[in-house]
Amino acid sequence: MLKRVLVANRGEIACRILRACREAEIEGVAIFAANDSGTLFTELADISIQLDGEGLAETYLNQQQIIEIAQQNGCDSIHPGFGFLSERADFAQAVIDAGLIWIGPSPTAITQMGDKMTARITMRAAGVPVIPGEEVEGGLEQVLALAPSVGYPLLLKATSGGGGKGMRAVHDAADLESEAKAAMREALNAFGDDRIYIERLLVGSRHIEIQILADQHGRTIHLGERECSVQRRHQKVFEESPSIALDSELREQMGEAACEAARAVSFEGAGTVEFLLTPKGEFFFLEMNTRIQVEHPVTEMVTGVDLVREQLRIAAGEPMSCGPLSMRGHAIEVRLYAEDPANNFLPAIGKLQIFKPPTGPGVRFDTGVRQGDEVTPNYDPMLAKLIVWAPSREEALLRMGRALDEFVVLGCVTNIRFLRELCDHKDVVDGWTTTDMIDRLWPDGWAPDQNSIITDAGLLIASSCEAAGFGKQLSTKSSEHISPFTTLNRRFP
Amino acid sequence: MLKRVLVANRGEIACRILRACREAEIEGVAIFAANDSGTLFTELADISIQLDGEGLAETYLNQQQIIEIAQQNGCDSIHPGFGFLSERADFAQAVIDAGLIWIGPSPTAITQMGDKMTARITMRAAGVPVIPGEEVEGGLEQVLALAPSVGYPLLLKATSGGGGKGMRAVHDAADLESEAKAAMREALNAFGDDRIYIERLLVGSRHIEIQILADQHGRTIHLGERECSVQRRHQKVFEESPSIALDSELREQMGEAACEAARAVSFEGAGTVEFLLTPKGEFFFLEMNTRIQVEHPVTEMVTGVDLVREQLRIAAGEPMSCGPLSMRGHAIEVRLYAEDPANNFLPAIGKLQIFKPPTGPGVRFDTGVRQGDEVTPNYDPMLAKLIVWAPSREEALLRMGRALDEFVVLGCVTNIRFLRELCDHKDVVDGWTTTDMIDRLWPDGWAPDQNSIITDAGLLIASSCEAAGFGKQLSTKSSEHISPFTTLNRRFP
Amino acid sequence: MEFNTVDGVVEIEPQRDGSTFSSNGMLLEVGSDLWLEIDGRKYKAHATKVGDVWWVHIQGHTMRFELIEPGAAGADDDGGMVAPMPGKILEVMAEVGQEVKTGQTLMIMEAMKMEHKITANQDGIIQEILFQVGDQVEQGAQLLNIE
Amino acid sequence: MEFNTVDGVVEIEPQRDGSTFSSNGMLLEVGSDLWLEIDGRKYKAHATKVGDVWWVHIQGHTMRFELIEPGAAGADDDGGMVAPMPGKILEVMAEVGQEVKTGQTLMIMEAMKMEHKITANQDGIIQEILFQVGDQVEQGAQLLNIE
Repeated sequence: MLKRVLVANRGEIACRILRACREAEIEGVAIFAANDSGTLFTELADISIQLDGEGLAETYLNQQQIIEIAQQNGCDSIHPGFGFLSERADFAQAVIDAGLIWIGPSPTAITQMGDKMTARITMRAAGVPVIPGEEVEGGLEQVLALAPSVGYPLLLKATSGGGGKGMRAVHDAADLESEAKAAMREALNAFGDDRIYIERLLVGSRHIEIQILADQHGRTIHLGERECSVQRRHQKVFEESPSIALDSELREQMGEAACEAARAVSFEGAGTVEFLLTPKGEFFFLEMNTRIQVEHPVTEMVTGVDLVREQLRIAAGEPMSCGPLSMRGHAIEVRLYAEDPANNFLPAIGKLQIFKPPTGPGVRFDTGVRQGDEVTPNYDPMLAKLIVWAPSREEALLRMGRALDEFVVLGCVTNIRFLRELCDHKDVVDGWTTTDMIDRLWPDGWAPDQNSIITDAGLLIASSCEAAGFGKQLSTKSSEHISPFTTLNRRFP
Repeated sequence: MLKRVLVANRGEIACRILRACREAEIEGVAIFAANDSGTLFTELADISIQLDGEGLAETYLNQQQIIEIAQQNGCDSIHPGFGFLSERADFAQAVIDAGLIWIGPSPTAITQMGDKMTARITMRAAGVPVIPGEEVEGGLEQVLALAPSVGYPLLLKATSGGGGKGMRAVHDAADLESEAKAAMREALNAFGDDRIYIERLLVGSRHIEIQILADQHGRTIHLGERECSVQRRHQKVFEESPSIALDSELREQMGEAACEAARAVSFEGAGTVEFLLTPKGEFFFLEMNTRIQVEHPVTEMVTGVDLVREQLRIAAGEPMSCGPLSMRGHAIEVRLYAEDPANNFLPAIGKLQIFKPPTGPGVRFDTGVRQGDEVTPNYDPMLAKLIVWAPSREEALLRMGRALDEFVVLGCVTNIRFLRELCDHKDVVDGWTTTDMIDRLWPDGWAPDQNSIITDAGLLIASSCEAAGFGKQLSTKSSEHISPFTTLNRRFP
Repeated sequence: MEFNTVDGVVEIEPQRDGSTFSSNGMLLEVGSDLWLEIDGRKYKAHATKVGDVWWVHIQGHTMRFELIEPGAAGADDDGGMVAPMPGKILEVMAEVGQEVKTGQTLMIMEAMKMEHKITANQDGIIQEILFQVGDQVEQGAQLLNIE
Repeated sequence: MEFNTVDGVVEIEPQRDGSTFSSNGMLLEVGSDLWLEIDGRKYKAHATKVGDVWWVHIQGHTMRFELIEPGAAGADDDGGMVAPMPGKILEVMAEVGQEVKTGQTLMIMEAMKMEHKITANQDGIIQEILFQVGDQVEQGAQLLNIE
């Protein structure tokens, strides 16, 4: 059994892992950059160590410093969470070389899956279908040269990518060069690697991913699918399990393909194999994420498996504790982003003056923030995840709607209202969720469906509160937060 | 389908029902006494109507007023919750006579089960085993006369009772008269009926109850057991499902007995059949609660059935939606009481200056209060319920411990620390939970297991905060809350 | 500084260095939040003052410490027994002039739908009984006097 | 009272009766909490003021209204374009003296690990460009001027 885990992450997922450690009676060590001092995950840790330096490269991406902290504080293992160093094979190797347990798959498996081109080639060899496209070895010139053979619309993706960064859809040859430059620049900034590759953009497809667990005792299982088709800027916002598009036969086919993919790289731990499922029912390997996934809670709620706890078990060399796959009911997760959905989902900042998450039956709330916390531009704008479970998809959607109606966040713009409207949207209710749905439904950008009674009510509240001096002690200086109305167009192009 | 439900209750259970209504797309109407104005359940309702009058009898127990409000506001049905009017057959009848749907079993079923003596007789006739004891028709004299034939220790119970009110354990004949008087007085105050009856006190037994659902289409099913052995003052504080004491064979036997009990009174809706399970493995019918139960969430989390939603379906004449019984993992509920466990669980009051419930994986929080709310002596001191689910009992206990450690309530004394210690207590971990366990483990009363480092830390925090003027804006006038240290003995006898 | 605690009156004067306070080798940082450091580990603390009582939460423990204001009347029990919460007197089981012992039940009152015993907080003789059966009492109302 | 809203400048003067405010047939009770009454139904509201902006939550909707202080400079856009959040300038796509149209991309900045376009908020001629590629900018920093 593990004794003391260093969690090489921050925010919501660090909280998730630290809670799992506490529940497993393992000590959790948090590391935090100076600008994360006092945040929730440092509070949930048994020991919190401040990182020296500024900026990501010197702090959360600073491999040497992190390993030194682990060693100085008697840790026996490192959990990377997602993002950051979670898919860096060199870090995994350095952790192992330092005599620590790496809570994740082998560096070789990470390399094979992390480089999206190698993964494509490996999967093709293992007989798993891949999306038509081209691997690119060179730079901008080769991208420009190979694009016509893939055809439009196409997708530029960072070879070392993930999380939508460095990913660009190109619908017209005229935009190719500028989009390719932007993708390469973003990829370089995000992953230190500007290589990109080209895939056919399969319009109208669903994003289906299969959760995998594999232990050191020769067992590789899948835990059913998650559908994560509803995306904005290529980032998921609404995830569910099971998918309306899968019957048990297709689930078994895709599950078996996913296990095959995992076995092809001798995978160990928790991972996710992502597929595109076309309207015709064909599925194509997209990529494998060799780490815990943001949306893992929907699988946990439907299957009853605690994925992070199983990661800890597997890393310690214990057999996984889960029995045969048993899926029950329906789970939905929405991601709470500090962003303005009415302004092309531009990230937002501010102080969470009021932050009241919903509670009650079937509601799980995984958060990295609390009321009073400051949302800064230093990190990813995902603040928390709201997950509901109910016996059926219809009931889960209604429950999510209820929960989002109860959710109050003031002081920082969030996507709550956007998520709320999604729950009622006919296409979502009917299950016509596809990866291009947000662009399809709101080609000119989303705006809240707000009737004049609500607006009038809002104005009455604002003016009355002003007149009555309501909550005066809460207001902060004007200079702290700039008015959102004077600096940006309402519709960010 | 129902269109508009009046919820004839308050606090946590009113919130639970109103949320279920919203999720079922049914309008929820709350009624509230003046001293409940602005509380959470009035916020969750679509319509909130203030009750005229003061005191329980004029408000939440005022049948006529409640029915009039339902009629005036276009309600088609009334949900009574638990406590209050939920087991009053005359109210159920009045609701039906007013042309409204009563969300519960028939008045006849309530009468047969609500009068504990009639229930004993009915169950005996139906072949369900009952506890050795005596039904008492007369008053104090008959109690005194019949007690010797039952033998000591014995239990005095209110014939119309529930919730531990009017219930007294008598270990010695010398205490019989005073305890009988107290029980009758409490019963009169609580239920308007001072009749009590006598049962053998079965020492070392477990309290096992079976959840029942029965619809109007001839289906009566059980949803497994809950074990609610851990009680203080005869009120449950810690409930779990499944029970460590049941195997699938005993579960089926007790489940079948419970269904038999329900069928014997043509039961309809959600109900609970309570049994005592002796150390020898015999089980005896205790009583049937013809309403939703405080601890229903543990069944919901283990079986995946939404009991309140099913109540709404059944009352509307729809078939229940649940399939065959499938129990998964382990759920535990603890009740958050405003009470001082170090002072014989004496109810406490105060303002919830800080109220931070835990969140995260496997945690459900059903609350009637929010930060800033005032806990008054007007109502039951149960404020909220914390429920966890995990794949195994061991993991559930650890998760509950984690969650309770995160739970911060300041400004009103609660039983959080007592519950936290229960999770670690060897007898609880080993599953040696019996109804007399709190008295057995803490014969001289419970006191927190608090080392001197914690006390020193607390003093440093208090003195430093005082010296630094920390959080000054929060302090309230001295007269509002009386110091708990000068008025009562530390151990309330 | 003096506090009334469950273990009696305790005196404590933490050392102050800016916003950092210390005693017994523990450090407390008082900012917008409270962080306590013991043996190099930091723990989040919560505190709030209600009347004269500091409520403190640390590591799953909740404590109350009543500040004894310098110059104020001693917080020591002076024999007055007051109602812990609003309620109704159900029984009076003692008389003026009666000798009683600590822990002896003197009254029964009902509050929050439950019965509660009011017991003698010291040995002595009852000087006054201020309420009768059936009376409604306010929270903090003096019920009896023992001397 | 005047507010800047997404629909432009709106004027509203609610009627006041003690702690109750009204307009358009709606009543708002301002106590320690906010309760809005419409057609006999009551809804809980939340509000907080940050700088000049009132943030309001009612029935699942969140709105912001910027109070226009009487006598203060008009909140109307005067051609200055400022950074919506701290970040780094990645590209400058315009020159001083260039004629630009509303919506045209003038700069690209990186913030929160994503790229964001800064677009012209009016037609006009660029008077000033205050930052170069690679510069770090503070939130609220003026980036360009159009006239």
